[in-house]
Amino acid sequence: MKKSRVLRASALLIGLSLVGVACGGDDTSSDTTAAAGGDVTCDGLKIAFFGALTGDAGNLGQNIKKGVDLAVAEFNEANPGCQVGIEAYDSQGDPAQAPALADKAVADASVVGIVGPAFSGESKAVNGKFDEAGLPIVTPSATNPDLANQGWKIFHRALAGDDKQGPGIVQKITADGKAKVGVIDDNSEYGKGLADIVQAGLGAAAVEMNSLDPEGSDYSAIVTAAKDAGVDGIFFGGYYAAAGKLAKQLKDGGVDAQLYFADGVLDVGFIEAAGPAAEGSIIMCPCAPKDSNADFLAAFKAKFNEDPATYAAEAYDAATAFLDAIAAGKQDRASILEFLKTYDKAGVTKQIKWDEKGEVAGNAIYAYTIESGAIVGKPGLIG
Amino acid sequence: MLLEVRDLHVFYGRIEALKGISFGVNQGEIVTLIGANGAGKTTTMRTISGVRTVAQGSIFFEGRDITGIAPHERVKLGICQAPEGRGIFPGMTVRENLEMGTYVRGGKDSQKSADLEHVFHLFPRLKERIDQNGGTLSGGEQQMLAIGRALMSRPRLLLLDEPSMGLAPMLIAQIFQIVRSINEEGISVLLVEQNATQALRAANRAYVLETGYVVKSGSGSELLDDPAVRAAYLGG
Amino acid sequence: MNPVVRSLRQVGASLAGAKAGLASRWNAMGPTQRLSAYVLGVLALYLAPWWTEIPLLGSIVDTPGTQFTTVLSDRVIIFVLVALGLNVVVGLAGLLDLGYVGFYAVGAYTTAILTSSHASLPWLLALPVSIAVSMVFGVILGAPTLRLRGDYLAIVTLGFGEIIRLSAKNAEWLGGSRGINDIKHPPSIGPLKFGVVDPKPYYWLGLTMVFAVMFLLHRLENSRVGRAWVAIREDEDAAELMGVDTFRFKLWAFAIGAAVGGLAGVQYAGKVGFINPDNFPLLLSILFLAAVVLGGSGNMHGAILGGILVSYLPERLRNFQDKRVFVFGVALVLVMVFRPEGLLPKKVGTRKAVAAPGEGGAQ
Amino acid sequence: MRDWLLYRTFWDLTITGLALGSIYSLVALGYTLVYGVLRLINFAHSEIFMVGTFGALMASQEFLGIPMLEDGGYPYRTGFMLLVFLVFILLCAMVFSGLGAVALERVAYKSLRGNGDLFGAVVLAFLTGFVVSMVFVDDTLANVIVAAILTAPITMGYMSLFRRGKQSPRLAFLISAIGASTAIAEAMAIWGPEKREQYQTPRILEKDVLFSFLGADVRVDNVIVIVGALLMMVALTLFVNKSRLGRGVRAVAQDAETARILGVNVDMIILVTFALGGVMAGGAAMLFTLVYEQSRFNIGFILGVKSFTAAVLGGIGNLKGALLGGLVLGLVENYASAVFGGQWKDVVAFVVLLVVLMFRPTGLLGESLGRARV
Repeated sequence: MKKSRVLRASALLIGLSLVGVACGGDDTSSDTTAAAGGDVTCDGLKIAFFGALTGDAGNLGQNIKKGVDLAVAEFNEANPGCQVGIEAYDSQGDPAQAPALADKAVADASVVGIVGPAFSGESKAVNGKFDEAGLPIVTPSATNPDLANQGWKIFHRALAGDDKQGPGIVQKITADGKAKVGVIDDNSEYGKGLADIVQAGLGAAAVEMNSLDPEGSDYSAIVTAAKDAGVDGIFFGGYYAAAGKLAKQLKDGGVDAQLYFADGVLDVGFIEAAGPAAEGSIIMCPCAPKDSNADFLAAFKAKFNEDPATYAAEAYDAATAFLDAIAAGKQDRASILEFLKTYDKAGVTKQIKWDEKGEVAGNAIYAYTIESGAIVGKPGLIG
Repeated sequence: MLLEVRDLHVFYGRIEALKGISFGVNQGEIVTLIGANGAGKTTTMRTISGVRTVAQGSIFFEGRDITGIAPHERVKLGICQAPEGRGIFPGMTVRENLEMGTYVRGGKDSQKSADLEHVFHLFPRLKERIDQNGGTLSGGEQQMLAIGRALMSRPRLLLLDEPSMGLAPMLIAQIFQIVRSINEEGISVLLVEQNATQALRAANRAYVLETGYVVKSGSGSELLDDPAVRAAYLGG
Repeated sequence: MNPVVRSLRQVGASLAGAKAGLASRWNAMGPTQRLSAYVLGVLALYLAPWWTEIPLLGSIVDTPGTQFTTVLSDRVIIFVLVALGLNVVVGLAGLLDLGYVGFYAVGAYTTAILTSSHASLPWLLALPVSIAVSMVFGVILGAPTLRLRGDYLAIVTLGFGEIIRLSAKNAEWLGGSRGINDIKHPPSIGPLKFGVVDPKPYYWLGLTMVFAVMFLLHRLENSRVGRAWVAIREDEDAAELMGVDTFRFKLWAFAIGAAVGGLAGVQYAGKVGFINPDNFPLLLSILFLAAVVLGGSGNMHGAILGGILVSYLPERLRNFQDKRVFVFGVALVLVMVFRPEGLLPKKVGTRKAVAAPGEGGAQ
Repeated sequence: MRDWLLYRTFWDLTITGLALGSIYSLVALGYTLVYGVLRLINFAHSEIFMVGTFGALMASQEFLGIPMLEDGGYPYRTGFMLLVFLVFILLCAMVFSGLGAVALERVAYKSLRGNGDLFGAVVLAFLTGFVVSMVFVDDTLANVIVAAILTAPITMGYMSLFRRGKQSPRLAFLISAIGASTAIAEAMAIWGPEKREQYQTPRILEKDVLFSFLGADVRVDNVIVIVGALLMMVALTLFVNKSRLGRGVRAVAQDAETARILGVNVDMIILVTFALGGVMAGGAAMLFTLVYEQSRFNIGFILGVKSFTAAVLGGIGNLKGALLGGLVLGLVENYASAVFGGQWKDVVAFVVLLVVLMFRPTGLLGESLGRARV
């Protein structure tokens, strides 16, 4: 009697878990069916997206994933004999979650290249693993300068790092003739790093105004300080949500200084958050304006029925580099990594060619501004 | 019978505090429950007020089964208690404490002030302390306040739990005097006491509780003369 | 009775039956049999990285999208260690700590400072220092605040955890928001390589730490100290009246809890090699507390179960994507409504509930 | 250290600090009320505030149809219409938060007091059905349908599983609160109108400088927030002290058992307490959106922690303490931001809390609802 109960209970538990496995197991979009014909043949290769798809930073990851999706879809259409799959590793941008995902990617031999990791924090936590496993990565968005100096052979990025972006911003602010510039950051690795570079670059023209809490709501102490200092320009290193709140509160508080931001603010979310206070703000970005490549813009619109958002084009270039390697007959991580070393091609955003540290050759910094509630790319580029 | 308790069983966790007690209070009577600490007196009172759940048995009030109804419904029916340790709200003034007695009734202000006057007539000391916080009163005053508060609800049955506890002998006599005069106004009283002599003198009838059972009952004077009761509760 | 009620009852009955069956079989075993059962169980745990290879079991335990072994080494073992430590504070001594992540952070940061950013000691040397530093922090927080009661202590500990995180974020000396990387790994022993890619050695090391901590805490629980803690939890005033030096024992609970939390931090830092302040958010403190209470606060095995569930389930439920946190929240409410003492409640009556008079205070 | 900035901008900082502090105070009232009556940290109170900000959003955008932008400017209201709009949005936010708080108490707490009722069982049953069906289908509509079908039978099961008359340990309440808080915030992030994104509420009034005070500009919204919060607190104090239900709240806070003996329906009073706290949080939410014009699914978390800190700082369970604690916290944060920089303001705030509790272990004004005459 007792024995049968034990059996029944365990059978029930196992049954329940099996149902869970059967019904939820397959959530990746890998599709590796090989079809006959075409120029290139390959079997069961995948490139992976690594970054946040859900969670607070999910939007950015979704942009990147779309760029990868587009590149792979175009490749698969052109090469019926080589259908490349996509694996998505959703880290939620959290360095604590990233290692278990990275190990999974490393263990999956069919993954031959990674577009990502999307953020600098998670990059530090897992790039060492990819390096040891020889799994090549091209990040479309992690701009922390340190990343290129870790000696990782597998590291590449598809855009300029903050050590290029920072001076670009300084150049722009100086060119605009601002004499007293408040420098604010959000105390994040990205924002503070950039703000420090900008502050150092501006020298005597900079007024240090410390950090704000991006999750907080009230920035009146900073507004008061800006008013008191009588600044004619303000640079904020951080992301768009906080930038929007800050811009609005500065405007309401009667501060009329010219606002400068960096790539983390290049999102319509900034305009939504700031409202009319966003007008005239200047946003610098190492990313190309969306209309800089008409073909890409048209293809993206056709596939997703929307404009490409920040980093979608960089992700497209990153994925394209891997796909070109596959097209060249490279079928494993080592030869793809080797291929990237000599890669030199005009991407949709810039010339994609890496130096030995993995920094990309084309490192133009672009200036955007907000006009009538829309982001407008300025033709006068710096860089 | 005004209140009838039949075969009441009540538990505290796993401990059975009342093991099947039965008793009753007739209209106009003073009935007292006496017994040592832990005999179940206070449990009985709380169960009648409805703040302890009944495991078995039933409680009737004016012939109606009230075993399962909520405490505030019982107050509406006319059962009100001045709890053990007085249960004064320390952060409320004497007036506010008294007005808590009319909580269920709501009541018009004119009625309320008439009731207040009545209580002040019984307990003139409370009138002097009317704006003082309950927590600052002396023990005797707090006891008066607790009784006065219960009276504010215009009860038909007044439950008094240890009204003499911790009071000086002179005050005790005064309290019992007041209990009698309340009774004379037509309010029935169920009185729980450790001070058995005074209680038995005041009561029409009495029950002796021992570890969850009723072991003896009779009129107040009968039990006063009972040698066993004298030995156990009246100090020989 | 409707079918759902009936099947709920049946599941309950089968589970109870299974429990009773196991218990009776356990009781029927001789000492050698029991010992071999223990050994087999421990062995099975050390072999956990290969569970995914077993046909049926594998498909049940494997985590979709993440490496099962890394989940074990980076999440589960860490959470179990933390839950064991926090259980001393919350479950045994009854002190509500909402800032436990602070000690975890102190352990991790001390290791990071000593092996990477300000010195280059080997990990093995950083280990005892980090534990000691965490303990000191436990005393630093405990000494001024343990006189506060219940919920006041909760908010103060919460504040303490935040002060530690924000200080790490703002102090350049601690790496600021950039964090600290290149933290040394534990030394490789023979074939056991503590490298970057293979998580198995870290899991084994962590599991060994769990057993060691369990052994020490078990000894402590059944000692004079353990009885004093329980007395404090049950009724602090009574314990004080009986001569238990409540302050001293509360401080001990805090220090020991902090030490175990610090140990978890050391293990984490040594494994991942990179930490930054965002690894130690306030939310993690709350998750730790949820683990202890969910499993059964006051019961070591309950705390372990809670630690496993809170760290493993989100990974197992990855196919819920961004709904898993919602599921977790609902599950917390449901468990508390129907099992308010946790999944494995502390045993009542098997241990003396209060210390004998005078016992606790004796020097 | 930039103490010169503090001297130079002292009054500016004071006014904005008081405005922020008023919002802390209103939210702190909810913690304090519930703590006073139940001795429970209502961890999910922060989400009640969040729900209120969504109420304000719904009111202004959906019901009143105020657009976000008109030709790069805002469609301001003035005079009587402004007043009508403000009151309507306030009422909406209060209703959202108030109902949210009442539902929260009946689902997540009441059954833990050994008093589980049908409403709680139905909601829990629905959630169970919903979560279980999520294992099988990843489609919200299908989940809702399955959950709705399963609700009746599971409800019956849950009703029979409720531990009637058994009070749960205090920690269980805290964890249930944490679970409810997580579930509410995540539900808003998954199914809410703006998902996980920050969203804006439309601007209703022009944020003119009303007058200058010792060199500090005082804006209209600052004044509305400070005055509005004070009015709400006065109304609450009057209610608690003068009304019959309010007196019931105080009685239960001081001695629940005696209150029951005197005929106070304690469950009813607990519900009233949650409703009061919710209404205050709704008011805070409306004022918050008026000043900051934004919210997010997780907005409650930080604000909740701050407000709870404020409640403890002032003396939890004490209504005046909540007011004082909130204002002190708002000022301390602003001054600290000026002197040490925004990155240190939370550290300073918690250090102040620590120091205060060391010298006054029950907060600035001491504990308890009513004990010190509210």
